[in-house]
Amino acid sequence: MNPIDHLNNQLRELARKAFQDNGIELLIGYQKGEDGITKPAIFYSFEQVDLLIWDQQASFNLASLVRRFRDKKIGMIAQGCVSRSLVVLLNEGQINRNNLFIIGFPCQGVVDRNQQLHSACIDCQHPLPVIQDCLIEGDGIARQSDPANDLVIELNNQSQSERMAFFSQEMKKCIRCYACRQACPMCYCDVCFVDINKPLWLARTPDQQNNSVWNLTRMQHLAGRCVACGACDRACPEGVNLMVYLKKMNQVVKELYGYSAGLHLGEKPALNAFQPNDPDFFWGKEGV
Amino acid sequence: MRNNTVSNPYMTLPVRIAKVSFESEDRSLKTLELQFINESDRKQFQFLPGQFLEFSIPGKGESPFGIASNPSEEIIRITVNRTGFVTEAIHQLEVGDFAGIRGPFGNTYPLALMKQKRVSIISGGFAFTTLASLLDYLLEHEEFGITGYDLIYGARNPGMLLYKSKLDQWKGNPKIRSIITIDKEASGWTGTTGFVPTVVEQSDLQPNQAIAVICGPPIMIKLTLPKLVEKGFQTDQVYTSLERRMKCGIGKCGRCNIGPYYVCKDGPVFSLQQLEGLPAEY
Amino acid sequence: MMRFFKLTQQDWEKFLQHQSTQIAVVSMEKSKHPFKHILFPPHETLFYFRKDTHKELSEIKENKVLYYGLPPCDAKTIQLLGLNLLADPADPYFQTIRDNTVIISKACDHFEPNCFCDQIGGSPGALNGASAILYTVEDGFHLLVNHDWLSEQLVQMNFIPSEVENEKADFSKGSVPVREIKPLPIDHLREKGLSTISKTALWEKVSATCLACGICTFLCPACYCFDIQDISFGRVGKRERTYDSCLFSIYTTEASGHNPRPTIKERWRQRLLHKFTYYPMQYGEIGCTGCGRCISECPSHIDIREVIRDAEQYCE
Amino acid sequence: MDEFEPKVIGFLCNWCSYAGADLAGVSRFQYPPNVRIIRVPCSGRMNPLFILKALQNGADAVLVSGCHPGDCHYQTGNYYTRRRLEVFYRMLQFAGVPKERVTLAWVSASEGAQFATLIKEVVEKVKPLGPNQSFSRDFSDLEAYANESDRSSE
Repeated sequence: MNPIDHLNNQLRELARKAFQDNGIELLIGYQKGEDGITKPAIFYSFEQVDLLIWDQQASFNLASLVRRFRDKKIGMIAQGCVSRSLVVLLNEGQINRNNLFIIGFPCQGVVDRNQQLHSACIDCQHPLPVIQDCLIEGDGIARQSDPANDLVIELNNQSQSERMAFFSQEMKKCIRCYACRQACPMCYCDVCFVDINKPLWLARTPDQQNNSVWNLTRMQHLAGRCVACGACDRACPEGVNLMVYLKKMNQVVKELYGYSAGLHLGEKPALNAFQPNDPDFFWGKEGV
Repeated sequence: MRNNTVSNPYMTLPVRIAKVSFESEDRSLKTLELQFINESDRKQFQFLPGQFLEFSIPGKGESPFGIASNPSEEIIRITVNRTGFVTEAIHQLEVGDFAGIRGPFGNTYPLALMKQKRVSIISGGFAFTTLASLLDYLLEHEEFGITGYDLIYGARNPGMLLYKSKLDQWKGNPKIRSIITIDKEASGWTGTTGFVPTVVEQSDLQPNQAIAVICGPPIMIKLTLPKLVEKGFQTDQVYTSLERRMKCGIGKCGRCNIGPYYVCKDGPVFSLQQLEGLPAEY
Repeated sequence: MMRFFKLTQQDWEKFLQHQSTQIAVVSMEKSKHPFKHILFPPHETLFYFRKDTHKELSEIKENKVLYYGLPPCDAKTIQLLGLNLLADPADPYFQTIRDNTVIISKACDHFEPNCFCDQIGGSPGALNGASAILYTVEDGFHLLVNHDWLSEQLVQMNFIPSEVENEKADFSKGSVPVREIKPLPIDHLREKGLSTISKTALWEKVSATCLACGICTFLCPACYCFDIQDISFGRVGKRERTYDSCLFSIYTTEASGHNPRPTIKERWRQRLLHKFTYYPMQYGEIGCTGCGRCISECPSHIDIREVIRDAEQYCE
Repeated sequence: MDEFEPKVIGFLCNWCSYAGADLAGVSRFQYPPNVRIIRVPCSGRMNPLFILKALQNGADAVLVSGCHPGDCHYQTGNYYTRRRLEVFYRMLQFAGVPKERVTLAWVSASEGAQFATLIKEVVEKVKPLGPNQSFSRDFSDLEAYANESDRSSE
């Protein structure tokens, strides 16, 4: 049997068990759409679980749906990045662990809009779930070197104006549909700063300067919380290269504060904590 | 390239603030009287009770307001509740300041239907604005032959009642049976107390040959409607003026859409009959 | 008056060549970005103002442009947006662009996986409000023209027109694809859509995985909702409009904080019914061209065809 | 042509840096008049959005200054700022904003002289870069309108 089919059989079996034995009210997973695309779906009963599926097309991070069902007993299938997202949400008090039944499974990576293995998955460090209630054993995707990391290094070595040129070119593409925000499990604010008009932080004009502010601020809000699942990058209809900036940001947080988001329950996000002897920046210091 | 100032419905008519006064004691409501800079604009700006205008402060934005003045008055009166970004800016305006208005937009109260009928006006809070205009207008135009008026108007406390001098004036009018109510007992208040729905329930409003116009916060409307139905009012006898977030005022920007209607263009006045079966998105 | 021209490849090129000496000629093809972005730009200055003198200045540029090669579903934009934006009072910005736009669409030769124009009563070879449509035939093109200025231009170049009564007239439409496929039950929604308003179960189902981003509405050729904002710069400023989406919570939230459509359920109901029930009630046409962009670009792959079929079950 | 005079926005914490700036003034230390000061209750109040907004609206440089680590009036405010702004600073540079445009420094209430030096150095550093064009919003159409309407009303 093909390993993906085998995995799906195991997932369905565990999901059925969760409905029977663990009393979940609904299961968040994926199913096939009419056109054969794998899409997120909510399963409300034991019988519906027959449609449950996971494959490399499942580019959506299921953790972004959890909050809207948080007063119910939820079952969900989770690989590495989804479980890490859940850890962050749990750490931030957004969901209740007791209401959550996690079926963990090893991830083989998901594809982007061009059907290529997504940048976030190529060098995924944690394809196995970090929290789970039951686990399908197996090996996750093997870590490879990711061209996006090379781009980070390349940009690091470029001049300021070259970096600005690249950034501007990416920001020009953005249409401000906020799919990145909505697809991100960590962007759960009830009212986002762009939706506030008193004061009006940001004009809604989708031009390069305003888009830059939007994307930089969103990234800043994710610093130390981003689990590098890449859902925003895959959701972007315009193909804005968000991954290279998020990778850089995660590298910065890791380098400065030795922190990776979503690995441990009970941890504070990097920017919500401090050490008195944190590296002290001072003006004039060489950055980047 | 063409410069179509005249036909462009997004451009504003310049006005000057002629008078500003606080309407409520908590200073959240301010009444502005607006004077057109160009005489011709006033002639062009012909409205009837129920219509609204878009008040614009350049650099801040626009907000819709029901017109509270009698159409025959020279000035245009609006009452502004300080809630958001634009209304905050409007509250800072002083006499002599300039602003822009667009309009008049929307439909009017069903004036033709009111002929030879009894008009029952039920209102709560600061939604009273266009109803004051209606009452003024009908009193002035005797040809409508209104057989009588009921005025039920409630506010949180006596300090929150709008247009107090007018209320006193109407009290003395034998054609108007007015019940002014406040939510809770307050010192110095000798009138009725209680919420509008309760007052309506206890009143003797008659559905025969009557049109009821009801305006107020959503919760008040929701609770008052069943009381009117109990009293025998039909859905085509009850009219309400809806409020929605609006931008363009001319049925283009889409946000005030309720079913097949745009509140700004096909409304804001709807009969209950029209609203039946549509999403209760107001 | 509709006219029909037979053109060879050379004729067509000659025609484009000739036009480009007079007006801007832009080649288009089916892409992720709808033609709407040209007719009704993502951000547009309404007018400039001064804060001190309260003068306002609106400049609407009239540049005649010919666009050719876009698919018929994209050409339909001009018709669908016009229903709303040109209703009295007409939107002067859209009107100017529309009046100065000549569209020669090109009949599609195949269906993309998410195309469904033929399932909602359209056709990949329909004129759909374009000035003309180009059909590829063996020995060149057949051009159906429904635009006086364009006809004149062609006649001036000595192309021989034959007059036709309507789009269905008899001439070769080349390889316009036809497929056996069940039409979508849009008539149910058109007639009985209002009966689904109270069906919470339906809206819960369709919106369960919706993220409430704006991709589908921003890329939809028939969506026109916009927001107006002021941009200040010292003593001057401009009033500008940008796209808005009924799926955003801020779209209907009032200053008081009250939101008439508080959850994704209501917003999805608005999106679906506005296109398939309210729009036909108001203007007689559904607000959908069947281009399939909302399906292929949706991050959670919500398929509006499935949603329409689901909604049919709830029509009474 | 006149020398380019950069506009600098300084966000100063109420308890240390603002007092430091005050001391610089009282002690009559000379520093360039290019800086416009905005007082914040604590450097912990600094939202990175403030910096972006300043740059977007045409500031040529932004200075953020607060109490020395350990000296925060609210005990820990500046520790959080330190982390927050360090990450933000690096992301800004990665996006191509010249590092001279954003400066973060600790100035205590007694460091009037240091404050004056700081401002001098910020202004000197940013002068060679010229006006902030890459990150400020494009108001050219509005500027043109302002000038044109000025002329026509004369």
